[in-house]
Amino acid sequence: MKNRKHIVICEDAKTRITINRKWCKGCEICVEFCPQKTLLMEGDKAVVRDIASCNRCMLCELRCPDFAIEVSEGTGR
Amino acid sequence: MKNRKHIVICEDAKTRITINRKWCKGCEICVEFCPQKTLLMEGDKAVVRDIASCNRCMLCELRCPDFAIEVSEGTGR
Amino acid sequence: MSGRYEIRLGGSGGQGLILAGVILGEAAAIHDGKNAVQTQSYGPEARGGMSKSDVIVSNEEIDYPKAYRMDLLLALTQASFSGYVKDVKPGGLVVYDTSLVRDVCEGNYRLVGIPIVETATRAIGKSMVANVVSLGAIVELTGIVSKEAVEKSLMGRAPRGTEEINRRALHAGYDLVKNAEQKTTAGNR
Amino acid sequence: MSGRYEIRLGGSGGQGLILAGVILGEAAAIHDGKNAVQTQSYGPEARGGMSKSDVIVSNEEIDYPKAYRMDLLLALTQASFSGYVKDVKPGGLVVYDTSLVRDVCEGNYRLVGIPIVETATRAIGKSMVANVVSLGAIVELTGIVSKEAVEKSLMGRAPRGTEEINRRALHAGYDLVKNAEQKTTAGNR
Amino acid sequence: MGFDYMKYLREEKMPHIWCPGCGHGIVMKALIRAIDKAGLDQDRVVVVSGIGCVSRMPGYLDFNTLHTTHGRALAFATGVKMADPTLHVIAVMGDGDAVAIGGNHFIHTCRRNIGITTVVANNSIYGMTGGQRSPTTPLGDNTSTTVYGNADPPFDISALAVAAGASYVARTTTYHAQQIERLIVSGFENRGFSLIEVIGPCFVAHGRRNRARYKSNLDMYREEKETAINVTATKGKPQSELMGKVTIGVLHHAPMPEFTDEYQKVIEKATHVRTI
Amino acid sequence: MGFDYMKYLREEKMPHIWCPGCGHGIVMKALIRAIDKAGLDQDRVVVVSGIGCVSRMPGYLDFNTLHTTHGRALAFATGVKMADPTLHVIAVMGDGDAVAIGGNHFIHTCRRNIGITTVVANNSIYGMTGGQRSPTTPLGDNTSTTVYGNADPPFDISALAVAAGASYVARTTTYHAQQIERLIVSGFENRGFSLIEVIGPCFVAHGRRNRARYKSNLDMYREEKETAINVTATKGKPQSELMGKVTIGVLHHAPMPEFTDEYQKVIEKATHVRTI
Amino acid sequence: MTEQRETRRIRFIQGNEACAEGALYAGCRFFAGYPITPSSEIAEVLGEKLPRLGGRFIQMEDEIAAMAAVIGASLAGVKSLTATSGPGFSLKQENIGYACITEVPCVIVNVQRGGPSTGLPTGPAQADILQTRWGTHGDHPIIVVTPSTVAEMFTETVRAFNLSEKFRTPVVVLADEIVGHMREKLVVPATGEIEILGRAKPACDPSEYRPYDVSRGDVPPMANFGEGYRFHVTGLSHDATGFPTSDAATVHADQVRMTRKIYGRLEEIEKSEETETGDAEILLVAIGSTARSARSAVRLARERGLRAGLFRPITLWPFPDARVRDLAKKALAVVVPEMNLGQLALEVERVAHCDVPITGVHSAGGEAISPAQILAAVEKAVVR
Amino acid sequence: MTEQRETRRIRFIQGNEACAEGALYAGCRFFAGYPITPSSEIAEVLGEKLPRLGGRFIQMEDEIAAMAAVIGASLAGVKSLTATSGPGFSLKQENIGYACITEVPCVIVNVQRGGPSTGLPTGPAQADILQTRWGTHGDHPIIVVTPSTVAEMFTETVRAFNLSEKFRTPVVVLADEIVGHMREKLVVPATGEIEILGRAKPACDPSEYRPYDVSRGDVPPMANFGEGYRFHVTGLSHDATGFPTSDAATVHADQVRMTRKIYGRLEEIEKSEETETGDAEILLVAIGSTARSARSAVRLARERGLRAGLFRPITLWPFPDARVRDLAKKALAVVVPEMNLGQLALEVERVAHCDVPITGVHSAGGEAISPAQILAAVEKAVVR
Ligand SMILES: Cc1ncc(C[n+]2csc(CCOP(=O)(O)OP(=O)(O)O)c2C)c(N)n1
Ligand SMILES: Cc1ncc(C[n+]2csc(CCOP(=O)(O)OP(=O)(O)O)c2C)c(N)n1
Ligand code: SF4
Ligand code: SF4
Ligand code: SF4
Ligand code: SF4
Ligand code: SF4
Ligand code: SF4
Ligand SMILES: [Mg+2]
Ligand SMILES: [Mg+2]
Repeated sequence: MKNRKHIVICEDAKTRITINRKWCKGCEICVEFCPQKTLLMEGDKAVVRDIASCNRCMLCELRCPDFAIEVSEGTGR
Repeated sequence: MKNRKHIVICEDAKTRITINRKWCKGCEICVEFCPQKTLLMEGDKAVVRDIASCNRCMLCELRCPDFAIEVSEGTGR
Repeated sequence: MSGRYEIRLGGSGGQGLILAGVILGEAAAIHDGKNAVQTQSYGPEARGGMSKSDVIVSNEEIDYPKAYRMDLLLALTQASFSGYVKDVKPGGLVVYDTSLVRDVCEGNYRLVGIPIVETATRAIGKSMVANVVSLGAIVELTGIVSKEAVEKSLMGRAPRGTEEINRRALHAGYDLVKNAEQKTTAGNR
Repeated sequence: MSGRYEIRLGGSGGQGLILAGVILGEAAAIHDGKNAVQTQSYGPEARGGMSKSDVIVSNEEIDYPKAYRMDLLLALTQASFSGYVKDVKPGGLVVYDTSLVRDVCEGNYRLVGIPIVETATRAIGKSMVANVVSLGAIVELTGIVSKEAVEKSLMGRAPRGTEEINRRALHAGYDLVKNAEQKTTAGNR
Repeated sequence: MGFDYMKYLREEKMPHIWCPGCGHGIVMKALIRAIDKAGLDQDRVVVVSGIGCVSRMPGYLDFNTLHTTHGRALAFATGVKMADPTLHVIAVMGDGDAVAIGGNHFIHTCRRNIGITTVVANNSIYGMTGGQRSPTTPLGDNTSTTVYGNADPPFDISALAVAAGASYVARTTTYHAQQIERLIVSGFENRGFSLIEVIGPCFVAHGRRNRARYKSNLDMYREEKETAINVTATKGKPQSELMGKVTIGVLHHAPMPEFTDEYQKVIEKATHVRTI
Repeated sequence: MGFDYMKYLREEKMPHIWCPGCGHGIVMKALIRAIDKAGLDQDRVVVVSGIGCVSRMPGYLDFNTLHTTHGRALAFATGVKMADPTLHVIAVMGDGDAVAIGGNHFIHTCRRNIGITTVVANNSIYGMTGGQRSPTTPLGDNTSTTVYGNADPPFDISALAVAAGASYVARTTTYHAQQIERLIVSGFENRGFSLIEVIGPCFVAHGRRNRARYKSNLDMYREEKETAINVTATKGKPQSELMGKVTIGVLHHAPMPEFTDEYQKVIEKATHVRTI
Repeated sequence: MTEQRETRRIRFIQGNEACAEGALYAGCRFFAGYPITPSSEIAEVLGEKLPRLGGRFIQMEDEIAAMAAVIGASLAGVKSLTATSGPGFSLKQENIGYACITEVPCVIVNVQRGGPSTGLPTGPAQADILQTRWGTHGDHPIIVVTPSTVAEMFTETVRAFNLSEKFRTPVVVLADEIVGHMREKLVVPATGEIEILGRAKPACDPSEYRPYDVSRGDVPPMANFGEGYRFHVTGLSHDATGFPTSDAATVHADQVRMTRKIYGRLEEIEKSEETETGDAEILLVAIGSTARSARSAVRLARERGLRAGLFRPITLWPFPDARVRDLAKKALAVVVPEMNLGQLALEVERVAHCDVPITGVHSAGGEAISPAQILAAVEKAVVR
Repeated sequence: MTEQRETRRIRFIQGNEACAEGALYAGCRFFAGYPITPSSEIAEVLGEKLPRLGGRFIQMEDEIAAMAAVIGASLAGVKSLTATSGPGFSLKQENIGYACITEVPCVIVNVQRGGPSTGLPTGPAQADILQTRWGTHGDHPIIVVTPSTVAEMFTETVRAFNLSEKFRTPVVVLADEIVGHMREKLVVPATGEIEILGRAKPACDPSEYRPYDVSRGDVPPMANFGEGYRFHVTGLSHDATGFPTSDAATVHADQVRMTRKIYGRLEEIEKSEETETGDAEILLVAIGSTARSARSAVRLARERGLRAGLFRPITLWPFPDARVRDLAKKALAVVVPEMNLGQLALEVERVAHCDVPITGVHSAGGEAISPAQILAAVEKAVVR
C-alpha cells in the first residue's frame, strides 16, 4: 500500500495498525471480533480506539474482507 | 400371446412351457440358469429337453429378457 | 404541461430512489392519467455505488424510454450531482441535498439546494424517508403530478403502519420548497 | 473397366461384410490406383438385422457416393436377397449363397448361386471366413480389382496369425466360381 | 403362475431392439411385474426415459410414455410430477443417461425427494453408441474409448444418491430378477424419490471387448451372481472381505417429506397469507 | 506479521465489488496466504472460476486467471490441467456455480480425482443475481424465489463430494479465517482433487430477507462461530448433539491416484504397445 | 393480486412483471426456471403468485432442466412457462428442439442482454434475433413474438400462449432488457376480455388415438398424460402413431407438415404495427425497445419534412416477408436500427434488397439506440 | 500409425478417421468429447492415437464440459478439438460463444444427422447450416468449413486449425453423416507438405502484455497460461486489458473489431470449388455430400446440353456473398439442393435473389439427394 491520504496509521512501540479508509467498507467485522476491543467504528470506517490494548492476534486482519486493515509490529518510532 | 406357428408349447400334467420362437434371441440364459437342466439350446432357440424335470421355479421366465418363455401349470390335457 | 418531462433521481443504493421514481411514475400514469415510464440503473453501477431512477412523464405517448436531456435532476449524493448534471437540459432544474452535495457547479439550469436528509432525520426522525421528502419537494416545485396523485400512489406503496410517517415526509417536502431560497442562474453554456 | 461399378454386399450383422467391403475398396483405391467409395448401413437396420456394405469402384472420380443401381449384389441372407435385388441394374450380377438363400427370384440379371458358407465351413473350417470366400468369388467373377490388389489389401487387414487361413479362403472363393454353374437369365423386367 | 406381461406391453412393437442376452429386457419385465403388484392404474402411470438402449423401454410399455433427450429424463419427469402430483411417475435410465450427462438432474432429483421412482439399468457402458466408457466402467476395462484400459475411476451410483439426499436407495443385478421387482415395489411405497440401481450386462458393447473376463453374456450373469452380497449379510464383515463385492438389497431408507406434498403446503400458505 | 497481500493482488482492480461484510473477501485472503505458504510459482498458478459474486475473485488475483461460464469452472479447469499437468490449477466457485448448474462437473471432477484444488464459497444463496434460493439454502428460509419459505431441501456439498469420490474434502467457515488457509494448504498437498467448502454469509441477498435470524452480517458470522464443531470433536457424540451443527475440519482424506498421473501411464503404454 | 377479475385493473409495473401477469392471465399454472439477469423478476413474481392460484413454481438446477420440466408439465396438461436470458437460452436449445419435434405447447421468454457469453449481463441487446430462429439443430419452425412496451409484455405473452396451444408449438417471447425492466402503465384486462385458447383435444376413443394424426389438419389434437390416452412421445423422428420411424418418405413428409402448420397459416400468426408507412420513402424496420426510438425518429423526420415510416414486426418469426417486400418496394431506402451488429437487417436484405438499399444502425455495447442516431441515418439515406 | 512422416501414405478410411488424422497432422494434442453418433469414430481414433503422440484424450461428462475443456486446454497452449453431432452441438452453444468472445482458438466438428432433437441418429442431414452461424446468443463471427470428401475431412480439419490459430477464433468443421462415415482414399501428406500455423505470441515483456492488444492488427497476440504472462480471461465484455468493462463505446468498438477480424480478411478465409461455372446458365449451390450429387447432376445436365454449373462453398461462413452474387447474375436460375428444408437457399436468396429465381431441392428424411433429383430440378428450372 502506497502511503496516501486515505491510509491511516496508528502505532505504538509494539503495534502498528494500518487502515485503508478507501477500501474499508465499514462492515464492523474487525471491531466486533477483536478480542481486545482495540477497534471501533467511527461513522462507517473502522478506527483504532486504543492501540495499547492490541495483542497482535491478527484476527482483524485475517477477517477483514476488504484488505483494509493491517497489523504489524511497531517500528518503535 | 396368440397361438401362432412360432409358439411352441410343451406340456405335461404339471407343467406347461411356452416358447415364442420368434421372440427368442437365443441368449441361453434360460438354459444356463435352469436349476433342473430342463431346457437346452437347439440351434439358436431354446427348447424343452425334459418337461418332467421342471419344478416350475419360474426362473427361466423371470430371466428371459425377451418375453420368449413362459411357464405355467399344466392344463392336464 | 404537455410534451415530455424527464426527471432523474440520483443518489446511492439504499436511499430508496427507485421506489420514489416508481411512486412518481405511478402517480402520473395511474392517478393523473398521463403517460409515464420509469427506468433505473442495474448492474455494477447499481451495486453500492451510484444509483439512478429516471421518470419520464408526458401527456403523449412516450416512445424513447430513456432519459437523455433531463428537465429535472435530483441529486442526493455528490457523485450523482457531478455525474449527471451535464445531462440536464438548458433551463432545467437541479435539486440537491445541501448537506450531501457540497461541490455545486453552476450552469444553464436552476439550482435548488434544500436540506432533504436533515429534514427527514430531524423533522420525521427517519433518514430513510429522504426519498419521500424529495418526492414532496419535486411535486411542489414542478407540479408534474398532482398532490392527490402522489399521495394516493405513496399510500398504495407504503408498508402497512408507515402510512402516517410517509405522509408527513411528503408534506415536509412540500414545505421545504415553499420556504426554500431558490437560486437561479442563467449561465451561458 | 471404366465408369462406375456398384457392388452391394448384403447379409446380416456379424458376417463380416463391412470388412469385406473395406478390403475390396482398399484394393481398388490403394493397390489398383482406381477410385473407390465404401459405405455401409448404420442404426437399427444394422443392429442384428440386415447389414449392407456398398462399394463403388471407378476409374473416374466418384461423385455420388451411394449405390443406387447396382452392378453386383452379393446376398448372404434371404432378407438381403429379397430386399436388395430390385436395385440391381438390368444386366447386373447377383451372387448368392445357395444354402442361405432359398427363395431366388429371377429377373433381368445374371444369377450365380454358390455354396459360400459351406465352403468356408467345410474347406476352411471356419464359417467366419465366408466374407473372404465371397470376396474371392467376386474378384474371380468380375475382375473389378486385381488379385494382387485384393490379396495385399486382405493381408494388410487380417489379424496377425490369420493370414494363411484368409489367403486360403480367398482362393477357395476364386475356385468356387471357376467351378460354378452359372445360370443366366435374360428376363424382361 | 406365468405372469401375463401382455397387458402392459405394446405387443406390436415387440420383439424389442435389444441384443440377445441384454439385461434390459429383464429389467423391463421386473418393472412390469412391480407395477402390476403395486396395482398402479395403467392410465395414471407415466414412464419417462432419456436416450440410450434401455431408454427405448417406454416405447414397449403401454402407459403414458415419454422418451426424452439424453440425460434429461428426471428433469422432464419432475415437470410431469409437478404438473400433476397424483400421477405415478417412473423414470428409466442407463448409467450414461443417469450419471454421465444426466448427473446433475440425478443428484438434484435425489435432493428434492420428489415422488419419482427411478430405475437405473447400469451396464457400465454406453451401449447405444457402441461401447464407450461410462462413468461406471471399472478401472482397467477396455472400451472403444479406453483401448489402453480405463483410467477414469467409476462412480458408485447408489452411494452418490444417498449422499445427494435420496430417501430410498436399493441395488441389485439382472441375475436377481425377482429382487428387482421387490425393490421396485418397495420403491413405489416410499413416498418420495426412490432409486433402484440394477447392475446388468452388455456383452455386445462391453463384454466382447473384455474377453479375458467374459466369453459370453452368460459369464456376465455369472459374475453378477458371484459378486453380489446382500446388504444384510455385510453387517459386521470387514471391509477387506467386501472388496470386489456388490452390495445388493435396500441400501438406504430414510423417509422424508415428499416435494410435491411440501409444495402443497406452500400453496396453502400462499392462498391464506397474503403479502402485498 | 502483517501479510503482504499486494504481491498477489491486481491492486489497480481494488477495492473489489463485494458488498460490505461479504465473506468472499475473507476467502480470497485465505487463498492468497495458502498459495504463498505452499510456495507455488505465481506464473504457474491458474485460478479458474464460473459466474457469481465469488467467481469475480480471479479478476483481483495476479495469476493466470480464467473467469468462465456459469457452472463450468471445473470443466474448463480440467482442460487446463490436462493440457499441462504441471500447472497448479485452482477453482473457485459459489454454491450455485458449484452444485446448482455446475453439479455435474462437480461430481465428475471429484470422481476423476484430477489435480484441481477447489474452493467453494458457500453462502447458501445466489448472491450475484439478487438472492434466489440455491441448492444449499436451508429449509424454510426466505429468498426472492421462496417467499413462503424454502421447501426444497439442501445439499451437504462436502458429503456429496465424498460420495462422488473426492480424495480430500474439508470444510470450514469464513469466521475461521485461519483454518481456511490451513485447509487449502493441505488441499494443495493432496495429489488429486481437493475440495475446501467455506461456509460464508451473504447479508445483502440472504440475511436481510431473514431478519428474524440476522440483524446484520455480524449475526451471520456469529452463527458460523456458534454452529461450527470441529470434526475431531464430533467423534463419539450422538447424532442428536450434532443437529444444527456444522462439522468443520478435514472431513475426508483418502489418497488415490491422480488422473493426469494415471493418464501419463496411458501415454507410456500407448507409446510402447502398438496395436494395429 | 393476480386472480382473474371481473374488471380491469391499472398497474404501473415492470415489463417482466407484466409478462408474469400475462402468463397467469393466459392460464399458465407452471413455471420452471433458473435465475438470470435481466429476466429473474419473471420467476420471482411467479414464485409468489403461482401458488396463490394453485399453480406451481420450481427453481430447477439449470436452464436445461427448466426447459425439460416445462415440456413435461405441458404434456401433463398444464400451460407452462420458462424465462431466461442469452446464456440460459443457449443452454435450452436442445430441449427447445425437442418441444418442436414433439409439438408440445410451451412458452419461453428470452429477455435479451449483451452477448456473446456472459457479455453485458445488465446491458440491453437484440443480438439473439437469429438464434431464436436457428439456435437448435435440425429444421424446426418456431414462432417468436417481440413486445416493445410493458403492455405488450402482457398481451404478447398471452398471445404466445394462445399461439402455442393453437399450433402445438413452442413460442418465444423475445424481449430486451429495456422492455423487461422499465415500468409503464399496464391495463390488466378483465377476465374474458382477451380470448384464451387451449389445445385441441382428441375426440376419439383412446384406443384409436394417434398423437400425430393430421388427417383433420396440420395440427394434431393433443391428449394429456393421465387422461386415459396412453400415448408415446419421443424426440426421434416418428410417424402419426408417435413411434419412431426411419422411413425417409414419412419423416420428410412430416417435417414438411410441421413447417406448413406454421407457414401455411401466416395470417393467424403475423402481427405488426405500422407508423406512417402510407407514403414512406424511408422505411424503418425495428423491433422491441428500438422500435420506440425508431418511432420517435419517424416523428422527428416528419417534422423535418422527410417521409419516413416504421414497420414493426410484432411476430418476428415467421418473418413477414410479403409485407416488408411490399413496403420496401415503395421506399427509396430502408434503415434497420437494432441493438446488435446487423441481424434483422439480414432478413430484410433477403426479402427486400433487390428493391432498395438497406442500411443498419447498430449498437452492440449495451446502450439503447437513440432517436437522434436513427434520424441521422434516415437523413443520410435520403442524401444518397 | 499417426506420427508425422517423411513420406506420404495412402489410406482407405472413413471421413471421421480422416478428420482425426487431419487434427493430428495439424498439431492437435488434446481432445475432449462425449460420444454421439455419427461422430464417435473421431473420438475413438483420437482416444487411441493421441497418447501415442504424447497427447491427451478425455471423455467428459457431457458436451458442455467437453467444449469447456477444449477452451481450457487451448489457453494452456495446446491445440484442441471436440467432435459431436446436432444434440451435442446445441449443448455446446453457450461455450462456443465463450470461445468467440475470449478469442480462444479451437476446432469443433459437427457431423450432422437428422434433427431436430434426437431425430434420425444415423440418418444424414445438413440442417445445422444456420445453427453453426447463429446458434449461440449474441453477435459473434465464426468460421465454418464444409468438407465433401474423405480427403477434405483431412485437409479441411487441418485448415480449420490453421484458421483458428491465425484468427484466434473457434472454427467449425461442418460435415454430414455421409462424408463422416464413407470410406475413400486419403493421401496423408508428408510432414511439412501442408503448412501448419500456430498462434501469434506476444513479443513484449509480460508486464506490458495486454491480451487484447489490437494496436498491431485485429488479431491480438496470445500468450499461454503458465508462460509468465499472467493475464485474465473473461466471458464478460472486456477491454484490451482483458478485464471487464461496461463502457458502451469500448464494447461496441470491440464487437466491431471482432467481426472485422474475420470479415475484413475474407480472402484468407474463403475457399470454394467451381465446376463448369464458366458459362453456367443454371447455377447449383451445394455443400458437403450433396455437392457430390450436384456435381453428378452437372455432368448429367451437360450431357443433355444444359449449361449447368456448380458452386461449392468450402468455407461456408463467412458466406461467399460476392462470388455467389456474381455467378447468380450470369445465371438464368439457381438451384440449391440440401438435406434440409431450405437453409443454404435462404443465404443464396439474400445475396442473389434479385438477379435470378432460386429453387431448392430438399430431403429432410435422412436420405441423400440423388443426382437424378437434382437433374430434375435443373430441367424444371430451365423450362420456367
Ligand atoms: C446430447 C446427446 N449426447 C450424446 C448422445 C449420444 N448417446 C445416445 S445414448 C448414449 C449413451 C447411452 O448409454 P446409457 O445411458 O448407459 O444406456 P445404454 O445404451 O447403455 O443402455 C449416448 C452417449 C445423444 N443422443 N445426445
Ligand atoms: C447459464 C447462466 N445461467 C444463469 C446465470 C445467472 N447467474 C449468474 S451468477 C448466478 C448464481 C450465483 O450464485 P453463486 O454461484 O452461489 O455465487 P454467489 O453470487 O452467491 O457468490 C446466476 C444464477 C448465468 N450467468 N448463466
Ligand atoms: S490484532 Fe487482534 S487485538 Fe489487535 S486489533 Fe486486531 S483483532 Fe484486535
Ligand atoms: S473489517 Fe475491514 S472493511 Fe470491515 S470495518 Fe474493519 S477494516 Fe473496515
Ligand atoms: S421353471 Fe425352473 S425348472 Fe422349469 S424350466 Fe424354468 S428354470 Fe427350469
Ligand atoms: S432366455 Fe429367452 S431369449 Fe434367451 S434363449 Fe431362453 S427363451 Fe430364448
Ligand atoms: S448394445 Fe448392449 S445395452 Fe444395447 S441392446 Fe445390445 S447388449 Fe443391450
Ligand atoms: S450479494 Fe452477497 S455474495 Fe454478492 S457481494 Fe454482496 S454479500 Fe457478497
Ligand atoms: Mg449403459
Ligand atoms: Mg452463493
